[in-house]
Amino acid sequence: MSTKTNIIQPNRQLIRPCTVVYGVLVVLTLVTWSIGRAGLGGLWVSLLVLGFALFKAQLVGDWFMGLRDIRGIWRWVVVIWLAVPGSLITLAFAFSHGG
Amino acid sequence: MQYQSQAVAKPYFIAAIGLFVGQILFGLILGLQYVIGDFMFPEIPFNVARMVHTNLLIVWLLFGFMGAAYYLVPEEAERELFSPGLAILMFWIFLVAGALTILGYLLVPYSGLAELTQNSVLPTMGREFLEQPTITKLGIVVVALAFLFNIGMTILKGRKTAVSLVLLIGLLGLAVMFLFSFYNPDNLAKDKYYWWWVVHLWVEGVWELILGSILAFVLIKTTGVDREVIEKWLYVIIAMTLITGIIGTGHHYYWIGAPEYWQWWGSIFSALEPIPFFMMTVFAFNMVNRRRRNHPNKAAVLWAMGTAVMAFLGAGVWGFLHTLAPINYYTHGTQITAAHGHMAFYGAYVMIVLTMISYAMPMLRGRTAAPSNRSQVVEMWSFWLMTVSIVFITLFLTGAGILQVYLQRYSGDPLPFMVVQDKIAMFYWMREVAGAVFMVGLIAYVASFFVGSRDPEATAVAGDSAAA
Amino acid sequence: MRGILMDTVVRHEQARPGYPPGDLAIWIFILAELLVFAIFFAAYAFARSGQAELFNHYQATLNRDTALFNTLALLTSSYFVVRGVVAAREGNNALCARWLWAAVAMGGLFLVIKASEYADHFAAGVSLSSNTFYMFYLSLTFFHFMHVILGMVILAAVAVKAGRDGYSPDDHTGVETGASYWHMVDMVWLILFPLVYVMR
Amino acid sequence: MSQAFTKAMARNIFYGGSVFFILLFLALTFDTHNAWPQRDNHEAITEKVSEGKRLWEENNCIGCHTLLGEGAYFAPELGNVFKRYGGKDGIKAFIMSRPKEGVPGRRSMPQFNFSDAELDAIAEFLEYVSGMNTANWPPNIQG
Repeated sequence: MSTKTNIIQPNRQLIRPCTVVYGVLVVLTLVTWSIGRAGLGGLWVSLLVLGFALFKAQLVGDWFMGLRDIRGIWRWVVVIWLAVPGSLITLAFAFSHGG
Repeated sequence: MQYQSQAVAKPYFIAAIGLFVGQILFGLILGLQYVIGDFMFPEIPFNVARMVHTNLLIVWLLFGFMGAAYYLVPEEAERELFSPGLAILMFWIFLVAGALTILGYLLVPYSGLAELTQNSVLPTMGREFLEQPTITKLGIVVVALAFLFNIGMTILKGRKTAVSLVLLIGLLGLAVMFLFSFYNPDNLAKDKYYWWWVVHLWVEGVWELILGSILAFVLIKTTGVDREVIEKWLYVIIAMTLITGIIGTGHHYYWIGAPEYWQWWGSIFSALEPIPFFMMTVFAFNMVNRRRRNHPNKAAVLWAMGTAVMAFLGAGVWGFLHTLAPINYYTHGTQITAAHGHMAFYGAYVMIVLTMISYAMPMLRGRTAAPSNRSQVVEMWSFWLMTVSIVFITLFLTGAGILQVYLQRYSGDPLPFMVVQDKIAMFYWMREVAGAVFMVGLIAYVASFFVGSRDPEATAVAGDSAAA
Repeated sequence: MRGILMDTVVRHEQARPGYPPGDLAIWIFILAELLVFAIFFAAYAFARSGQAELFNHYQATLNRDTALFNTLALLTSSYFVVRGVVAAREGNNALCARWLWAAVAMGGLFLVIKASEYADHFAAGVSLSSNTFYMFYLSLTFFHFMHVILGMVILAAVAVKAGRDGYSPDDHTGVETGASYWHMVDMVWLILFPLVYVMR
Repeated sequence: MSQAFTKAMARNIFYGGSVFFILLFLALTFDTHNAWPQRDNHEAITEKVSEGKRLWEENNCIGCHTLLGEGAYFAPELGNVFKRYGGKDGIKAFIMSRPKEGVPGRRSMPQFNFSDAELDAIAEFLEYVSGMNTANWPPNIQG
């Protein structure tokens, strides 16, 4: 046990990538919340918020789930999934704001 | 046959086939009544013939499931059945109770039957598919409990495999959900809501577990693929079945007084119900392609493949066609529903029972693995005749349904029901012809048990892997 | 056991794995769940486009602040789970268990906050049948709410096993399986939160 | 890192997923019970209506007709027949008028020889059904 602890010791001194990702996720969440609090609306604001959301979900897939280390179809599974609700929601919002 | 007690499956299978013939006979009568309205009236009115048609279906499928369980559970548990005597006793009780009920339908006016069986004590009669007198329903519960006890004890005392456990869960669910048939409140909204707990949670829930485990059993036996692989897929498929199917019950709650969010919940989940059926098709074909041996009973493998394909078409595709609430608003309670019902019941449940009978019957009749070549040829003819006919029945009813929806529900000047029925009579005639061909197929099926029964057993085709 | 630096180098040299972390069976389940949520999200968006006024009006009645705290709770719990997986990968079961229990606690916080929100709604007489917006709001969040509970059960089971020293650097698929499911629950909320609470 | 697809995990998903969705279904059923009083027209369920429902069942009407779209598709939908026939009298008159031996070559409802009180009970049952909130189904009066 003690040798293992020694081995990973150097890593402890750096900021882990996942901690950075966590920070980004928190910041984007606060931005999204602020937009809601300011009562901003409309097509472009909504799409911006949606973009943040998709980006955040992508970060979770890549760094938390660890899909960026995978090759083949499973590497893209979250990306492909996000494209479906992402594009449909965009379409529906464009539809409601345009018409 | 590895265990003596598996032999109790034989009478169950024979009874199933006999009642199947009766079911199709009444199907032909019904089909004719659709076009010649007074056919056999007033001796056998439509409602009586329909009751016989649907109740025979349920009873013979139950006979088939029980026979399948009695055949496969000893082999899976690697021990003799807990009590073969109890199995035979229950066979006769169920057969006599079933026969008396059917005779009651045919010989006594339904209201007289209700009076005779004291329906007023605990009124449960007169609801679709649950027309049986209350006393018959109680009998079904007793038979089911004795059956479950017998099967359950065998599994408990023997080897526990995924196949037998899933089968047991399915059969247990079948018995438990049937208890809701005793709940019949005056409030029609509640009556219908819980009626579906029997009907939907049977055919789109626990019966699919039974279907999956029988299919898995036959595939293990006929393909020689590793049990571990097949059981893994069995779990995934039935997991998907229940994940989609339980909330999928909501597709029946759109227009019967239940709150309107069921239109969303029901549409979303039932739209996914084809997925487990599709997985089943992929799974079955995969296993056959990866087979380690060529089983000499080619007819059984054909039935198994047919089940996987037709269940997907009938339950999956034809179910999806009218499951979304905005579409169902127009198609609900039309011939579209009838089209789906015919192909789904045939593809999923008729075919799985015939698969099991086809696989098990040679052993039950003292052969080692397969019927003779001649017998298999006739059986495969019957497969194609029945399957192609049911496809045509489904297509004709779908055509009738589309026209009915348009004329009666969608066009600017909607016509009354009976006027529309006259206009779509052509489709009913074609359906009746397809039904007659189905009957020919069924006769061929029965004949396959007698043709070439003295011939030597079929063997796997030469040049196949040696493992056979 | 090589040094971590060596390990990193080796990993880049090796072909990357072709399957996601955890048991493949859980990924089939995750895909099914994601599909359901995707349809639900699209259904919300399209139902909204027909009744934008109504949706905007009732969206304003929701408490965006509690939703913020809930998002932070889930993000934090997901982060804890990542740390738990790292600990398991390094063979430190005790640390893994501590991270996972912390994640479960964050999930619990989410449930408490969400339940108090529901209590307010029910006190105000809001139900699934109130209107289309509330129908979607309650359906989506409650469906997700139940996923949080299921995810917590899975994480707790993994944490218990880790507490019994049940994983090793060579065999910790169970931890990755639970982690993948939990991240899915988090990820779905990341879309749900802006869609239902913010976008108008 | 192993990429196994294990039977144990597949089994856990089956059990876990089933329990999850059973609980969800029960939760929705619970809510349905709360929502029914506003929709199911239960105020109209009198003793007469109950008797009518029993007669409906004990004569197997569902064997030919649909009621709210469920049943057999041989004869017209009856969930809205009260509205289509413009009241109880139309329904009663039709049931009474059926010839005992049927109509040559055509579908015909059997003659059930109901008493007047029974006819009334059936008609009241159908009136109660027509008052249920069925989300505007059927699409038009033809059912």
